[in-house]
Amino acid sequence: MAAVKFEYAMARLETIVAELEKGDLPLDDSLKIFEEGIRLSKTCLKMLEDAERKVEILVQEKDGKKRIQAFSPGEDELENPQ
Amino acid sequence: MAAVKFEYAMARLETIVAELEKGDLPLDDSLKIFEEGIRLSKTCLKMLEDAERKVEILVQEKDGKKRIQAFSPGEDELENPQ
Amino acid sequence: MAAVKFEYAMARLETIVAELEKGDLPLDDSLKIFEEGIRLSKTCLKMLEDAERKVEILVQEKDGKKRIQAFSPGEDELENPQ
Amino acid sequence: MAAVKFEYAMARLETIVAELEKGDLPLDDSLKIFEEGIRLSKTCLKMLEDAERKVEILVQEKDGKKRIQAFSPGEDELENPQ
Amino acid sequence: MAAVKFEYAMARLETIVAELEKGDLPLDDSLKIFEEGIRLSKTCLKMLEDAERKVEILVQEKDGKKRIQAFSPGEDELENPQ
Amino acid sequence: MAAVKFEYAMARLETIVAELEKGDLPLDDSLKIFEEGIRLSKTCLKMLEDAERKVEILVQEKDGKKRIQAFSPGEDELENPQ
Amino acid sequence: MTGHNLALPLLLSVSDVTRLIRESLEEQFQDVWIEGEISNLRAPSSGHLYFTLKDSQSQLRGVLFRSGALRLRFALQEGLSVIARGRISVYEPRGEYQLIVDSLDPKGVGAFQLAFEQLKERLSQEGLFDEARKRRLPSFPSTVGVVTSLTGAAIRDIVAVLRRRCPTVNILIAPVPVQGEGAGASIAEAIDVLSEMPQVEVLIVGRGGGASEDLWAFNEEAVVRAIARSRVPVVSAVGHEIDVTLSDFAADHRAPTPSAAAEAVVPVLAEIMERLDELARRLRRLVDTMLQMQRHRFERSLSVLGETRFRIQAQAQRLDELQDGLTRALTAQLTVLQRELVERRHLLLAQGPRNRIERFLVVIPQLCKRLEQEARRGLMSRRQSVAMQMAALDALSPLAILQRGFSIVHTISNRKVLRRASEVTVGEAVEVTLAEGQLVCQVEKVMPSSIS
Repeated sequence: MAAVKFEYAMARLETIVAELEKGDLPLDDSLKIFEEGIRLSKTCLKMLEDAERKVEILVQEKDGKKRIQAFSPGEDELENPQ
Repeated sequence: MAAVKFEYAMARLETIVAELEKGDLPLDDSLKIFEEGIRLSKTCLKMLEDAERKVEILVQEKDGKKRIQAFSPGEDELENPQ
Repeated sequence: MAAVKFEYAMARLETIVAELEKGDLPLDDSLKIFEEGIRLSKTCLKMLEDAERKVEILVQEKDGKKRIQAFSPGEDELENPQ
Repeated sequence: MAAVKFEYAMARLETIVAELEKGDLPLDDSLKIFEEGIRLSKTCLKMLEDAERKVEILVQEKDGKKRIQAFSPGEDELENPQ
Repeated sequence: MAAVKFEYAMARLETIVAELEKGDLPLDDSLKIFEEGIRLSKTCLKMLEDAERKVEILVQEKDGKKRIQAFSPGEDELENPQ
Repeated sequence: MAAVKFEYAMARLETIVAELEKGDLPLDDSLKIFEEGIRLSKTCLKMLEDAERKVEILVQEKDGKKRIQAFSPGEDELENPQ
Repeated sequence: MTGHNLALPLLLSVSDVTRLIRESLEEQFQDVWIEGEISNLRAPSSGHLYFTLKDSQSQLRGVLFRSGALRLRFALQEGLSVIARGRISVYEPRGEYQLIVDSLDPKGVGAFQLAFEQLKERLSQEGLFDEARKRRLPSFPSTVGVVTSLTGAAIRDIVAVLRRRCPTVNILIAPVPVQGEGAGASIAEAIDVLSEMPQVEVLIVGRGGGASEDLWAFNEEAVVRAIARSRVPVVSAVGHEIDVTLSDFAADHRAPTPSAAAEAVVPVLAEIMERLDELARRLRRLVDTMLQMQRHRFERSLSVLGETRFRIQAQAQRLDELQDGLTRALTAQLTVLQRELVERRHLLLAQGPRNRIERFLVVIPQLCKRLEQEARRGLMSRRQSVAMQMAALDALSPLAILQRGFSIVHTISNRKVLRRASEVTVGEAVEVTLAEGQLVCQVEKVMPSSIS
């Protein structure tokens, strides 16, 4: 997912919609960018669905090395912010 | 079909229609362009129907995928390497 | 028939009718141009009927195709390489 | 009949009537031109009747064709190569 | 008869009558012209009757033809090649 | 008789009457011319009678012919080739 | 306050005395240095700053006019101890004296403040705080790095807001002490580490509110420089809104609170989804509209094309008319000609020789009749003439004497009428004519003398 930037996809999708809105494209070009738009919207949706939703913490080991580990600090605390 | 632009065909068709509407063409000329118009209209219709079908397929595909994705996100990614 | 322009024939026919309507032609001249007029009108009628038939065929063909297209778009394309 | 112009015959007939009206012709001369007048009037009548018949034939021929065409357009075209 | 002009005969007849009326002719002369007058009158009458018959024939012939033509135009044409 | 003109005879008769009226003629001369006068008058009468008969015949002939002509014109023409 | 002031007139107006006091004060306090604490600070829109300098016992009103205020290198704050330099004057409308400040320097915080100012000045010279360096935050980062303390409300607030707004975002926390000895170095190191991690797209650096000394770590040069060199955009969130640190100056975005920082870093996922949905819908609608439009355009052309048939039919109608016209015109001419012919034939028959013949047939018998009459009349008149002559002859007849008894004797031989007896000889035969009849006699005797 990292390779395809979600933002880029969204921006391109917006551009495509704007292009189509101008309405001065030839039929086959319209169809082409429509297809691209459909694929982009699928990609975006997929990116969102594929997201991992992790909360991690960078921990310093005794040897000074740093390590990432999952973090669930008092879930209660996170879920109920005052 | 790819060689004939829909817009070109439509523009020519509209020119023909305008010519026919003016009604000052000799009979055989109007027959000739009528024939051309009929051929063009067939071409245009075909292009339009192809486009409509393509849109339909793309849209259905999208919706179909969406539903499939909801159950097996991993497989989907393998089938559509973007 | 191709050599005789429909419009030319019609114009000549109009002239003949006008000449006859004036009623001051010698009888045998009147008869001669009447005969010419009858022949012209037959020619014109034939041309119109041919034209009508042609239009009919083209239109039917178009409508027929349309119906065929709805069932087998691929074949249609092969039969009409434009 | 082709040699005698109807109009000439009519003009001559008129002259004859005028001559007879003047009444100063010798009997045998008046008989002669009366006879000529009678013959001329017959000739004229015949010409008119011939003309009428011709018109009838031409018109019927035209209408006849028309009716035939409506049923067998192909054959008609072969019979009348114009 | 052809040699004797009707008008001449009539003039002579009238002269004769006038001569006789004058009454100064010798007997034998008057007898002679009386006889001549009688003969002239007969001649004139005959000429008139001939003319009458001829007119009759011409007029009847014309009407007869007309009636015949109405029933058999083709035959009529063959019988009267003018 | 032909040689004696009626008018001459009448003139002689009148002379005779005049001579006799004068009365100076010897008897025998008187007798002579008287006798001549008688003769002349007879001659004249005869000439007149002849003439009358001739006129009658001519008239009858004319009227009779006319009546006959009405029934058989052809024969009449043959019998009187003028 | 010299004696000669007593030489003033006994009665002074308030203005006069106020003016005199002002002149007197201004003369004596032209340039004074005064130490005190700022209170009652007011900053109206004019740009002038009004405040009260106070110490434990006294207060002095002061004003720093706009030009001086702009020259200040720090923000004037309530309770700040300062050394002010200026002159004493009187505000005549109120009769109040006040310090008109020329320059103002902080006092009390002393070294910290000075260091802050010096560092700020230096880093600013380096361009670290330039607006141009500030980067746009990613609009939808997949992973957010957070540099803060694990204890305290800040991390709680940040994680809660991030999860609430955008449940899909990954959060990577680098826990650091945020105050006390070594805090700055830890923070700077954490920033470096996180900013170098490829998945991190944006950093939040900060802590909750506290005393200004507690926030000091975020003014340290190491932290400020770490923020400035971060690979990814940094959002600073130190203390409360009023707390200003150098980190705030260096960060790409300054958030007033940690919660605000979390809000600035991620969008609301629901909105994104909605936008995505909307785009997909619009995409579909646009294509449908375009296809419909083209279809409509096409159908219109097609229908006009279909009208070609009507155009041909119109021509056929015109042709029919012409055909009718053709036959009608010729028939009309034939009718006219026929009528003319009939008229002429009528005239011919009327003017024919028949009349003349009939006339002559009348005339000739009349002539014949006249002929006959004349012939008969001529004969008749002649007959009358003859009769007349005959009658005359009859009347004149020499034989009339015979009726009276005379008779005529003439010789037989030469029929000579005898007048003398001597003319005959005896024995000669003579003829005697009587009134009626004749006698032939023989002469017996001749007697030559007359009977007298």
